[in-house]
Formats: sequence, C-alpha cells, structure tokens
Amino acid sequence: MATTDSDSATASQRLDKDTREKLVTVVRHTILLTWSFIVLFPLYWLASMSLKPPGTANSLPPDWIFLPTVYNYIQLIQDSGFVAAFANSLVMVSASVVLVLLIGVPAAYVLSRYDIPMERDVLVWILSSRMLPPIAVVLPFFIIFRELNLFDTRVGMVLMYVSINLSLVVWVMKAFFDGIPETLEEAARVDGATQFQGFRKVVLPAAKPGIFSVAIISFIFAWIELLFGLVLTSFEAVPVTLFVYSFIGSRSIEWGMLAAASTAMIVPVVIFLIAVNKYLAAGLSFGVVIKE
Amino acid sequence: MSTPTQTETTPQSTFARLRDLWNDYLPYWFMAPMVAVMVMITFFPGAYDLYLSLIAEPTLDVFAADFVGLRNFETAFTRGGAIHSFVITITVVVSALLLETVLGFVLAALVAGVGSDRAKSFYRVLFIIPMAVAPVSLATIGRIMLNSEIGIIPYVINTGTPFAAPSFLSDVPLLTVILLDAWNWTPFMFIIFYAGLSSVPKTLIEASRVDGAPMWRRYVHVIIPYMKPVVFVATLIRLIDLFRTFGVVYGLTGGGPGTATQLVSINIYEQMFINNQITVAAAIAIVYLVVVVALCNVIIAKVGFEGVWD
Amino acid sequence: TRGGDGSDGGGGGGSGGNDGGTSTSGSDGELAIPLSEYEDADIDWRQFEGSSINIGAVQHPWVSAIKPAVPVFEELTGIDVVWNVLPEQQFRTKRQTDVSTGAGQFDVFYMDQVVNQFREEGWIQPLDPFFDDDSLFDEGWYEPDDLFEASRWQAHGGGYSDTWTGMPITVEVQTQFYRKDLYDKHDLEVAETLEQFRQNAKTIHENESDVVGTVGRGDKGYGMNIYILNTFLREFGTSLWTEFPTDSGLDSDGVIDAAEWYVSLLQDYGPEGASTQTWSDVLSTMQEGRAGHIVSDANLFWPGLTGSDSSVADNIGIAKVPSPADGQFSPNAFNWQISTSKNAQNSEQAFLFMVWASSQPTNIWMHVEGDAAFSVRQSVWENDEFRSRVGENFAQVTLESLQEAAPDPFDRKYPEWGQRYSEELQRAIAGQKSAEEAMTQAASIAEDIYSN
Amino acid sequence: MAKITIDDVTKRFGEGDESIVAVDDVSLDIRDGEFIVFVGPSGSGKSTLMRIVAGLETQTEGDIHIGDDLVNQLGPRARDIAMVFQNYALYPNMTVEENMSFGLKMSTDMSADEIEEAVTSAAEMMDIDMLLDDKPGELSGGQQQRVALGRAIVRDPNVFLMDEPLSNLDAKLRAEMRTEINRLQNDLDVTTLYVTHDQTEAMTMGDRLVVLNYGELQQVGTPLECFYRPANQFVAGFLGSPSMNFFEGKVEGGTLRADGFDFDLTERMQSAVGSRNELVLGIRPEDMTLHDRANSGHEFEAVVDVVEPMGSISYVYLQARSQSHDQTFIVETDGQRPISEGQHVYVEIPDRDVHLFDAASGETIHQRQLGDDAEMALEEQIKPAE
Amino acid sequence: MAKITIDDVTKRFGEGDESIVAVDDVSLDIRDGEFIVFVGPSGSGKSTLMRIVAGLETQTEGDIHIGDDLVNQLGPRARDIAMVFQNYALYPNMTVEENMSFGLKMSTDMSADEIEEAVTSAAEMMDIDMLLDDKPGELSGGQQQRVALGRAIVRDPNVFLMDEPLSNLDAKLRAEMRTEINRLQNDLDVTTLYVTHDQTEAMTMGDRLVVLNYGELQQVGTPLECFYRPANQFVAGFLGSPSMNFFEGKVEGGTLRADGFDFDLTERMQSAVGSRNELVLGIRPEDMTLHDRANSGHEFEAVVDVVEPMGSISYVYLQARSQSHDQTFIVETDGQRPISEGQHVYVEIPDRDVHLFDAASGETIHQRQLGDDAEMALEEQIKPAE
Ligand SMILES: Nc1ncnc2c1ncn2[C@@H]1O[C@H](COP(=O)(O)OP(=O)(O)OP(=O)(O)O)[C@@H](O)[C@H]1O
Ligand SMILES: Nc1ncnc2c1ncn2[C@@H]1O[C@H](COP(=O)(O)OP(=O)(O)OP(=O)(O)O)[C@@H](O)[C@H]1O
Ligand SMILES: [Mg+2]
Ligand SMILES: [Mg+2]
Repeated sequence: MATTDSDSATASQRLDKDTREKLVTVVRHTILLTWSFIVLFPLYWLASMSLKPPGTANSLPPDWIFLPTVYNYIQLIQDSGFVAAFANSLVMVSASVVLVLLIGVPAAYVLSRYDIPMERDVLVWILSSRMLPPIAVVLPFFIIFRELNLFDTRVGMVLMYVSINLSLVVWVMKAFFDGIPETLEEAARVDGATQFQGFRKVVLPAAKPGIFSVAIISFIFAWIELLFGLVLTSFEAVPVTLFVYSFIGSRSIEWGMLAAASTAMIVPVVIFLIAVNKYLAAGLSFGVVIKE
Repeated sequence: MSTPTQTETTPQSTFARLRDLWNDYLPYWFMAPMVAVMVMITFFPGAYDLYLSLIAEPTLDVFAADFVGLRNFETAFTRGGAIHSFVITITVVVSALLLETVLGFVLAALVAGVGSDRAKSFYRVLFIIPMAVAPVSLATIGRIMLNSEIGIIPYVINTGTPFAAPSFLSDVPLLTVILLDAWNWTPFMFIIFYAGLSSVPKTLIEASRVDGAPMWRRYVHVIIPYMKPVVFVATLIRLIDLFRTFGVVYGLTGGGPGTATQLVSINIYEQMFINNQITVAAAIAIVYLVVVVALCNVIIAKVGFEGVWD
Repeated sequence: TRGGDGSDGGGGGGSGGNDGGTSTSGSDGELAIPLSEYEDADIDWRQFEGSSINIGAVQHPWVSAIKPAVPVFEELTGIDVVWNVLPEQQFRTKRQTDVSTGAGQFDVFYMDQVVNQFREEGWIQPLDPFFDDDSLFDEGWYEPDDLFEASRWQAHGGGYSDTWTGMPITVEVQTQFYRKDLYDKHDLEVAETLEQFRQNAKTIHENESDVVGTVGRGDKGYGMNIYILNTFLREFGTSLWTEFPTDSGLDSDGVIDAAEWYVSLLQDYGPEGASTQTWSDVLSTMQEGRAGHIVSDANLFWPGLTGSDSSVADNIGIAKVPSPADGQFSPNAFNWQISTSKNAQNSEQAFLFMVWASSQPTNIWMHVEGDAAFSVRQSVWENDEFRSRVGENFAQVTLESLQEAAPDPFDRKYPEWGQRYSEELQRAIAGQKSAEEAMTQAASIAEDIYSN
Repeated sequence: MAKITIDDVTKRFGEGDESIVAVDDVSLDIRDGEFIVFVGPSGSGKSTLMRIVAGLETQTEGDIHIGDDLVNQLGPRARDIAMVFQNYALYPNMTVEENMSFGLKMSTDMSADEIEEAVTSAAEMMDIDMLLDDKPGELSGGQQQRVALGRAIVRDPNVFLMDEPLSNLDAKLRAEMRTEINRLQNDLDVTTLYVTHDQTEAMTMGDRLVVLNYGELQQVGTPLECFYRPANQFVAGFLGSPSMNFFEGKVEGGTLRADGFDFDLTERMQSAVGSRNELVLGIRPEDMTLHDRANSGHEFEAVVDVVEPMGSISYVYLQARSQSHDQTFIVETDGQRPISEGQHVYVEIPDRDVHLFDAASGETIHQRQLGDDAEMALEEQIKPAE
Repeated sequence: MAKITIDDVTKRFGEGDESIVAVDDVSLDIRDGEFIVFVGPSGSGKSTLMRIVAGLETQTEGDIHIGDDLVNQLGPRARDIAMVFQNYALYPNMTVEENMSFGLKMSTDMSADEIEEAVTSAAEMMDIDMLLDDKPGELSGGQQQRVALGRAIVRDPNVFLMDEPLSNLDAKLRAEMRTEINRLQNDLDVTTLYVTHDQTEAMTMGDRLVVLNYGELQQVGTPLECFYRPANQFVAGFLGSPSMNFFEGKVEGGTLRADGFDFDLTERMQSAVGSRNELVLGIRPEDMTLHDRANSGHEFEAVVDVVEPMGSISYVYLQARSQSHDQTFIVETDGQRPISEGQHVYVEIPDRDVHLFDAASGETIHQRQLGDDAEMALEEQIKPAE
C-alpha cells in the first residue's frame, strides 16, 4: 500500500524523511479532504433540506445557518406506512444479503478452485444476468412471480434481491478467492478438514474483506432497488424506496419530506458500514506465512 | 487443486454417509443453488424478450402471437433511435468508467495509506455513502441543486469561484450525467479496490521497495498486477452496470435535452412505457444484450481473469 | 395521517401503498358524509356486498382528499376498498405491466393521456354498458351534464372514442401566475394578451437582479413543454392533426408562430437552462421568488405557491392565461379519470365506485370539507362555501378557464410522437435549432409514425 | 500406522512439449512405522512425491497404497496424514494455538481440554509456548517453522510427511528437534516420510534413505548403505559434505591414469573393472591424507589452492601439480594442522577407501572397503530394513 | 559500497506490557566491503536487525548510518540495497525472469538487453536458467530460493542483505552458491550482511561473525575468534556442531568437581579462576577422546548411551558412570571405530582444549589453547579485521 516513508531515487535527491512524510501526508489529506468535501456537500445539503423549516429548503442565498427542525422526521415517523415499509425493507434486504452470500460465495469458491467445463462461458452467463436494464426484464419477472405465487410476498422480494446481486457476489468473490493461495486449503485438508471445513474455516476468514465488501454493496443495491419493488409488490412487501418517491407528487414535491426520507434511508447503510468497518481492512499478508 | 470427485472418507453410518455425500460432491452442492437461481433469472426473461422481439404485439395467448421476423429490429434502428442511444451509452460508459476506476483506485490507495486508524475508518465510511442515496432521490435533489436559477451548486460556483457555472442540465448534460454518476458510483470501485488492496501481501510491497521501485511503479508493477482479478472484476461489473444505468439519468435529464443523454436503457424505457412498443423495446434489449455479451467476451479474452496463483 | 394537512401543498397523502383506506374520521365511527345523500339514487348499492376492489392510483391530491370519505362507500355498498397509490411515473410503469400481461390486478385505475392507446390495445373496459344498466347508474341523480364538457370529451378518448373510457375525477386547467408585489413595484397590468405578457416579463427580467421574467416548462415529455405549447398553438388558431392521421399540423404557420413565441419568451426572459425545466422546477423557481411569472401552468400550483413551501406566498396572483390579441382564449386542461380494464375481476363494483366517487355529494364534501380544488363538476366551482374556502379569485379564474378549456386530444400514438415533438421543442428552447426547423421536423416525425 | 506402497508413480506438470516430469516412474515399499528420508538436489521431485502421497497432487500414472487400500481416489483427509509443508502454509488469520489445534479439531473428537493440553505440550516441546497467542505474521522464520512442525506433531496420524521441517532452525534447535521427532516417531510408530537437505538429518534420522535425482530413484537403502555403498556416482557425490572427489581416468594395464596422477588398481578392482576403459575414481575428502613429503609411490604432489578453516577441521582445496586441466579437489585435515595457500603437499589415496564408477553410466563398479566394525554397523543397519 | 554503522539500535514490537524487544541496544561498525554473518538462535532478532538496516522496519531507538549518511529517515529505495528475504517474497504474478529483472528495471537505467544479459548470467549461475519463463508457483522450494537469491545478486547495490539465502538448498548446491556469493562479494566489494544457521557458512563466508541472542549482541569477531575464543558460554555453545559439552562444577582446591568426574585445573586455569567457586567447563565433542581402558588419572569412565554413525565419523552419546544427575555429553569419534550402546569407555578431557566459564554470568574465564598454526591462522583472521 501507499507507504509513507521516502524512497527518493538518488542520494542527492534525498529529502529529509520528516519533510517528505509531511509532504506526502499533506498531499494525501488534501486529496482526501477535497473528495470528502465533494461527497459531503450534497449529503450535507440533503440532510439540511430535511432539517429546514418548510419553504426554506431551496432558498438562495442559502440559509447556511438555520434552526434545525425535526418536523419532517416527526411527520415521517408518524406516517406508519413509512416506518412499516422501512422495517419491511430492512428485513427483506438483510435476509437477501445473507441469502445471496450463502448462495453466491460457495459458488464463487467452486469457480475459483475447480476446473469447470466451459468456465468462461459459465462466468459470462452469470454476468449476463445483470446485463439487461431491469426495465427490459421486469415483464417476464412479473409473469414468473405471478405464476409462482411470489407476487407481493416478502419471500419473492428477497429472491428478487438475491437475483440482482448474485452475479456481483459470484464474480467479486471469485476474484478474491483467486487471490488466496491454495496452499492454505491444502494445509487444512491435510489437517483432516473436509473440503467444506477448509472452505469455511480457512478460506472464508481469509476472504473477509471481500465478503464484507460485497455484503455492503449487495445491501445497498437491494436497499435502493426501485423497479422490481414497484412492479412485483403491491401491499405486503412494498419496499421503502417507493415511499421515498411518494413525496414526489404530481404537482408538488415535498422537498423536506423527500430529503428526510432519503436521509433516513442512508442511516441503515451507515450503521451497517460502521459495524463491518473493521473487516473491510482485515488484510492478511499471506507472504509472511507462505514462502513464495 | 485435485479433481472434484476425490473422496474424503470411507463411509460408515448413515450420518457419515450423508456427510460424505455432502463432502464428496461439495462442488455440486456449492454450485447448485447459484445455477438454479441463474437459470430462473436468465433463461425465461431472455427467452421472453426474444419472443417479444419477434412478434407484432403482445397477446395474452402466447401462441396466438403474430410473428413478424426482424421488423421490430428494423423499427428499433430506423425510428427507435437505437444507434444514437448506443453511441451515447458508450460515451457515458467509457468516460464514467475511466473516471470512477481511476478515482476509486486513487482514493482506495490514499485511504489505505492513512496513518491514523480513526481517520481511515472515517474516510472508509464516508466514501461509501454516496452509493446509498437512492437514484430517484439523487436525481430529484440533484436537479434542484444543479438548477441554474435556484440551485446551490451554480450558486456556490458563481459566488465562491472566479468561474461562471455552466447550465449543467442544458449546456453540458452529458458531462453532468458522467460527473453525477462518478459521485454516485466511485464508492463501488473504492470499496472493492480497498478490500483488494488490503489483501496484497506486505512482503511483496517490501520486496518491491527493496528492489528500488518508486511508489507509482510499485502500484503499476506489483500491486495492481497482484490485484488484477479484483480490479478486473470491479471494472467489468461497473462497466455492465454503467451500460444499463437508468434511474439517475432518467430522473436527471429524462434523456434530454433533446436526446443528448438518451441512454439505451432510457430508449428501452420509452419504447416500452411511453410509446407502448413493448416489442420494439424487446428488440433493442436483445441487440443490446448481444452487444454487451460480445463485449464482455472480448474483454475477458483479451484481459483474462486468471489470478496470480493460477 | 397527513392526508388532511393542507400545509404541505397539493402533494397530499404521502402514503405509498399499504394504507387500507381507513379515514381519519372513521375512527369515531361517524361517517364523513351521511348515507342518506346516496340513498336517493336509484342504484342497487349493496348488490356486491362482501366483495372488494383494488384501486391503482397516482400520488395525487384526489387520493388524499377522497380517502377520508371512502368508509362511506364501504358502508354504503359493503365493498371493501384497497388502495395502491404510487408516484406518477412509477404508477405508469406498474399500470402498463399490469394491463399488458393481462394480470388485472386493478379494478380501478388512474387513466391519462394513454387512454386511446390502451383502448386500442383492448385494455380498457368501455363503461357504456354500465351506464345502461339501471341497477348501476341513475342518470337523474348523477347529473352527468354537471361535468365540464371538456371533461366528458376527454373521457371519450378526446374525441377518439364513442364510448366512455372512464369517469373523470379531477381536472386542472392552465392559468397564469404572477407576482403581485413586482407588478405593484413596476406598475404592471395583468396580461391578457401574449404581447402584454412578454412585455411584463421583459420589464421584470430587466429590472430585477435576481428574478427572471418568466418560467415555464421546457423539458421534453408529452406532459411537459408541449403541454404548455399546445395551449398557444390553439390560441394561434391551429390545432393538432388538422388531418388525422396524415397531417399533423405541426408545421403550420400557427404552430410555428406559437412555438417561436414560446421559445423566444423562455430564451429571452426565462431562466438559464430553461430547456430542462420540468413542472417541479417551474414551481420551485416561482416558490423561491426567483421568477416574475408563469405564463401558463396548472392551476393546481396554487396551493403550492401560496402555501408554506412558498417564500412569496402572499404575493402570488392568478389570472387567466393570456392569448394573442387576435386569438382565442383556449387554455389547456387535463383530466385524470379512473377506468377499469377488461381483465379486472370486479368491473361492476369498480363502476359503482366511479359513480360514487364522482357524484355530487362526494365531490362537494371533498371540496368543502376537504382541501380539494380540482372538481370536474361545475356545480362545485359555483358552490359558495367552496369559493370562500379557496378564494373567489382562484375559483372564478379556474371556472372561467375550465368553461373555455380545450384539452389535448390524445390520439393513440400521442405518447410516441408527442415525445418526439417535445424533444424537438426542447431543442428549440435550448437554442439548438430554430422553432421552425423543430416544428417542421416534429411534423414529419409525427406523420411518419402514423404512416407505418 | 500403515505401510505405504508407491507403484510406478509418475507425475508430469504441464502438457505436451512444455511438460516437466517431476517424478519419474518411482516405486517404493515403505513398511509400517518406517522412517524414510528423501534426499536429492533441489527440484528433484521430493516435495512432489510427498504431495502425491498426501493426496494433494494427483499422479499422472501409477498407484499409491496406504495400508492395504488403494488411495488414488482419496483426498488427504481420508488418508489421515499430518504434513509439514515446505512453505509452512500457516493459517494467517489464526493464532499459533489455533493453528496447532486446527488439525485436532478437524480430525478427532477430542475435547477442548484435551486439545489444549496436547497443543501446549507440543508447543513446549517446540519451545514456542510463549508464542501461542501470536499470529504467524508476528513470528520469526524459525518460529513459524516450528509452528508448522508443531501443527503436524500434535496429531496422531497414519503417516507423517515432513518437507524440510528444520531448514530454518539454528544448529542447536535443529539437534533438539531432530531428537524430538525421532523420539515421537518411535513412540507413535508412525510411518514417516521426511525430506531434508541436511547431511546429519539424512544420516541419523531415517531407517532408510531414498535418493532422488531428476525425479528418478537413484538408490534406496539405509543411510550407511547409501553412504558407503552408493549405487552410482550421483549418490556417492550427493551424500557427504564436502562431497566425494571424483577423478576421471583411463585404465592402462592395472593403472588408472587420471589427470595429474596415476592410481594403481588393486586386483579386486581390476577384476571388477573388467574390460571397461574409462572410469571415475571417487574418494571422500576425509579419506585422503596429506603428507609433507612423499613416503611411498602412492602419493602425488599437489598445490594448496585455498584453506577453509572450520574450527576443529579444515578443508583444503588442492590441485594436482601436474594436471593439464583445472580441477580442484578437497581434502579434510585437522583444523590445527599448519597449512597455507600455495604450499606443496603430497596427497595419498588409500586403496581401501576408493570407489570406482563407470564413466559412461555412472554405475558403481567397485565399492570401498570398510573396517570390520563399520562393516558390521552397516550390515546391522541393513538387516532390520530387510 | 559503503560502511554501515549501527548505533545503539533497539527495536520493540508491540506496546506496553505486550511488547517484545526484538533487537536490544545493538551497536556495530561494519566496514566498507565487509562480509558480516549474523548468527543466533531462532527469534534472536537477526531478521529484524537486517530489516532495520534495509529500512523496512523503523528502529524504536538508535541510528543507522550507511556510508556517511544518517539513513533513519530514508526508505529502502534510497538506501540502495538488495535483499534476499527469508520468506523469498517473490512476485507471484511475474515469471522468474521478470522477478529477477524487476530490481534492475526499477533502480537502474540499463537497457533491456543489458538487463536480459545480466539476468541470464545470474540465472545460469543459480542454475535456474531453464526456469526463466516459469512462475514462482511452479517452482520447487529450492528453486524459489535461488530465484530470490538471483534477484538480489543481479543488482549492484550499496549493501547486500541476505537472510538465510541457502537454507532450502541441498549440500552440493549450497556449496556452489556459497562460493558464488563469496566470489561475487569479492568482485563487487559490496558490504554484505548475511544471516545463516549453517555452521559451514558461518565459519567460511564471513569476515566477521555477529552472534545475537535475545536481541543482544553476544560477540563480534572473526569466525575463528568466535569459535576458539568465545566471549561467553552462549557463544561457545552456539557455534560448533554438535555443540560444546558443558559440565558444571565447584572448585575445590585445584580441582573442579563436576557431576561424575573431577578435573584438575592447570595453574593457568587456577589463576584465571581466581576466587570463583562455581564454574562451567566446556569442551567440544571433537576434542574429547575415548579410550577402551584408563591410561592415566585423567580419564573417567562413561557408558555409551547412543551411537550416531555419520559416515566417516560417529557421534557417541555418553553418560559419566558415577554421575548423580542425568547428563549426556557427546564425543566425536572415527566413524569406523567399533563402539556400541551400553559399552563402557574411558573419556579423556585434554587440558589444552578446555574452556572455563563463570557459572553465573556465563562469561569466559579461560580459553582453550591452540596449536601454533591455528593460533597464527586465528591471528591472521583477526588482523585484517582490525
Ligand atoms: N511483526 C512482528 N510483530 C511482533 N513480534 C515480532 C514481529 N517480527 C518479529 N517479531 C519477534 O521478534 C523476535 C525476533 O524476530 P526475528 O525475525 O528478527 O528473528 P530471527 O533471528 O530472524 O529468527 P529466525 O532465525 O527464526 O528467522 C521474535 O521473537 C519474533 O517473534
Ligand atoms: N505446480 C507445478 N507446476 C509446474 N512444475 C512444477 C510444479 N511443482 C513443481 N514443479 C517442478 O517439478 C520439479 C520437482 O519439484 P519439487 O518441488 O518436487 O522439488 P523438490 O525436490 O522438492 O525440490 P526442493 O528441494 O527445491 O524443494 C521441479 O523442477 C519444479 O520446477
Ligand atoms: Mg521441495
Ligand atoms: Mg529470521
């Protein structure tokens, strides 16, 4: 990874390490803070819109400083539909993440470790499931769901979320498994572990950064999914995204509510992120343990 | 690795036999659910779209349909603006992909090198959040923020910098779409690259430092090649996702002004839900699928996805 | 629930889906409207007792306005009402999937510009048989003639259908909005002609630093820029499809003049990036006090412009849409109607609901007790209680406009060629081509679409 | 506890022209409880053979039996082996303790307490008990290697496979470990395959040595047998450090004319040589003696090239004075013998210590003679091995 | 080409109570072009010290100078070093050739042809020229190690750092490599730090040995100096294989009473001992001699425990007959000497070969005597090092 000490080309170019380190740090943080600003500004604006009193959401010059009001949030919470859909989405999306990992990660492992006949075609086939824009496949899905009695069921939505994320999980995890030396599993198998145990106890822990990354991404993909939720549900399984858009009316947009709902939707993601934060960076430095 | 059918144990009890069945055929068990889901989500929709693309108009009785050969494809390319959409889409895909890949990697590398753990965690969480803003929210709120009269962004640019803000949605719509997409999806690249970076063995980096490689060459020659599978997969998936980008762009520009940002997905949407030309939409989708599959095949063949340990 | 809260403007109910339709007033067991109001009708209200209907609706003030009254219907008929309310764009998607796959989830659904398209596909159930069924309809009680003529016309596919395609439930008409304070400041008269309007816009545009002369829909989409332009082209004396389906009329002088006028108005006195403005930008810009006028847009903006979301709430004036000095006043209007499909399980129940919902008692209650302002019934607009609630000015301007309104005739391919026509107009507004070129192009596209 | 039969096993890596034969038609019967040491140059297929026995690599041809079972189709787990990998292959995410207990958890139903006890005692034996909570990444190379070894020895498998398990340890630790491994192997009586490059380990640990070169079996025999009775020039040169000196020569009458000196073949040698013409004479550095002056006709004169003092002994690099090509040979002398570079000395090649090899095939024609006791020790080592 | 000064360097891993001192206040002056060999038990801090010199690890305290520059603040690249990592650290995604040429590409502006030439010749030297197109994953352990070594030696750095570069090679290859490294180091005259556990390498390769234990410097000196003149009991025991035998004892009059035998101290010894009471007597296995019967008063009786035949020599494990604790010592004898387990023999400890150490501190009190020539050789080795 990026290192902080100096590696100048020749002795004459040697800069004092402190100076260089400081310089590198300054440059690094300048870039990071710039991007942070770019990221934060719209988010701040979103959040501030949700906290502004009615009618001031879009005023210019902007009210940089204003008395925040939680009016919109109270409205949101009191709208039992929103809270219910929020909870509903949370359950469905979480379940789908667990399920898609359960289905996708083992398959990725097999694709990484075994010689599969026509492996490339299989991989492209898997990828093809995410190639078409959802609108192009929503009709057939609607038909399937009706036929299988999955329409407007949570189970159906969980499956739907699984299917939109499966290709991602399989591909990304295959890449991560490819980066884990097989010697580790060999050791496990020699230690008397079954293939499965070797996978579970040795490979999975080593692939943690990858697993948690795809978990986050899958969560987000499912969490912000709109079209399938729209077409494949009507009452029972309605996801929260639909509610968020319900503040975009035919002849008016409730900016405060829209912003509040959008902000509220970010919260679970942030909580999830903080919870798995440490695993994202659980690098393992195989080289220390395996002579290569 | 050994052949998939290499057995693990010699069976005794029923339980043991079951367990052996599990272990001996592990790859099959591991693949089966994935394959089942994939069959469900690819074969029928694919076949259905193909069927739609070949008929005059959808009928409730599948067999009563009137097959019209390639007429829908012809319509797609003559009236449907399919070619224009492909050109626009490719422009967006290429530029956004480049931007997001580079930005995602640079950010991941920079964050990985941050000394303090807390700062690191902070950046890690912050940089992922944009992805979590739901597309229509982003588009709706993005529109208002970019609005030339009452938007905060032109306001900040006009008052805070010596530059005059362009009229984002009408003067530079494609650029705006690309930049917004970068804001939205660079996190995807960031998170995968970051995870990939953290699994590069420390010793390799040490070796390259000892070998006298300056930082950027370490990345070019050692780290990125080591991460190749991850970089490749992230880029490919982002490429595919970019190809089918819809929500944000539709919400932001609706494909306009005129057809300046008419992505293929928007074209399909309009054919389907506005023009009510479901069959033409299906034809575009089929062409599109063929193009993207072919593209992926070419990319995979050219770049390959073998891991370093293969 | 938030349905009854007028402060959040016309947006109305924020409930997306699984609200079973119980009203606020339902909780104390007292019905919003006495059943007796309906019992005069010679309709067998209770013939479908025990069944239920599923309504697919757009996130629209009508939904929030009628919801509190729905228990009345349920009590009256013994039919359960289930709602499925979605934002407009999402609703269109959903409705399309539903009808095109023959799923028939919705017994009642919102219907709009695509009505002829749907009708020709055979997805819409004509209502005439139900009108003719004595157990379902009582003409004397219902008074169909109380409905604005424009609304009835639109319910007949804008002239393209011989039969009722649905029942109109809401109507909106284009009106002019202006800033009273700026008018006072610059001594302006409310425009009656387009020339005056342009002059007023110019005055404000040139004399106010942070305020543009006018805003208007510039973005493409058949409900966007051309919805406004269509008003002017009629006022310039032409119409769409001078010869259906061979001559779209879009390249006629009138259309080109109208387009030139609208394009130059926006270009000269409109905001930056006018070509990408949707109705929400128009509304927001006006709400923020950054524009002097809206030449013509939905009267339904009224609550939004004068409510708490608006920073200029007290200074908004409303007037009829201007017309050319030598032209004819002919504002665009738009009806939402509710229809039922051939695949629906409960079309008859649906019809009962339509009758009930658009009946006089229900309408009057919604507009007098509720915060609705979109009635398709003339009598409502003449109702004093209603007029005093919404303001005399607003009511009168709307009523007069509605009486003269000429909605667009949405022929079956209107969505398709309308989209292309609006793209051309958008290009013109963006300055990419002249209005004439754009309209000529639009004409040939439209005619071409019908030629296959 | 099982015998192992390796039957005509061949392993090819890669395909077609590119293919490498890592193991070439090797057959070997290993008795139950036997300790077999594999030696051979780098790349000679030792690890590959071991991995084939482990079931980690599938042989291209041939069969492996463990006990009476044909195990070709069985995975490592079913073969019940414990292995020390040449590259350690420690689990990076587990602590030392977890690394060591993993195998027990997987392959036995021992209780947690029993496992902990076993691990602790093995760790003590390996002198890594204070590192139990560390992750492998925090250990020194030798410590890692001991963890790898410990991970294998806590188990009670059918077969031990150890691939250079002591290569990164210091001499003292290595000696201790050697003893521990031997003791353990005796106690458990587990069939053991052991790869080493260390002369001492090869000579002292195994019941039998297996010498490989280019994937081919060169010799299988007790250590002393391989040392004193090498089957061919390769084995003779490979065992012993520094290695045996070889002198090529032509037979003329009863004399081998080497480059720089003549050597008179004894009668026994002559009869063994028969009609062969080109021979190689082999003699170990420690068997040659240096004299300051010629005592008999046997010695030849040589010049000291380099002296490598090793403490108690020194290695003297010499060149025959009258040689025509540049060839250096080594003689081991007492470390305190005064000798310096450039000095002329007289080298004696004792008849009895000489090996003769066929120059073309490398086959041994004549083995050295041994003292009675060495002979007996040799015989003794061989006998139980029969 | 640079001298290296290591100044009071300490390296601690971890913090607070958990911290480990890997390198403990080490100071060392390394001359330009010198070849320094680090030895020490596993975990004694050799690799850590080397990594500190490389700039891969930052010392907790102290300074490193390379040439005249203080390099504490410089990264490895600026220090211009080449290193063989203990764990090889080959780039798995590059071929052997790419691995070897990487450093040249990065640190020099040699042309592609020059690089290829350099790599090819280094590969030939390492005997891996036929593997140039393979990936590290396809190589045997020893081949990998040679690639790692080759990758370092193609370069022309200021300093070579080699961390057990030959540990996985067979004896023969190791001998060749040893020679090659020495030759190279002489040719290039590059300051070299070298870690090894191999006795031969330690004794023959370096100009000076550095003996570490628990991160502390034990002795710095020429190989022979360390071997013959160990600074303390640790060094004495660590160098030499098998290691020196130690017998603890109490001084009574002029006699050291050890467990199982008495040893009469010479006058010189006595004066060196002074008033000390508890001593340790050290003597190397090769310096003790075995007799079938007692010749003089010097010998004591012992029982043969184990005999380890090594070929030309055997190691005999003995226990003094009259000892009260269980202590085994080792004597090296001729490999062909008849001896068997349980046999009683008489052991002689020659006065001149005896070392005496302070029992408490381990410090050497009395060094063995050497023959004149050995003494000279020793002096000679020391001199140029001064
Ligand atoms: N990254 C680290 N974190 C914590 N402790 C470490 C780390 N690296 C080394 N150590 C500890 O420092 C001590 C010295 O390690 P070092 O690798 O220098 O030993 P060494 O002399 O090279 O041993 P070996 O001969 O086994 O390679 C060891 O006790 C080791 O456990
Ligand atoms: N996976 C592989 N692919 C291709 N060739 C291989 C592979 N593994 C080993 N080889 C080759 O097979 C031969 C034997 O390798 P092996 O590892 O068995 O040698 P070894 O005797 O263990 O050597 P060392 O003492 O160096 O560890 C070597 O030439 C090696 O290059
Ligand atoms: Mg090996
Ligand atoms: Mg080390």
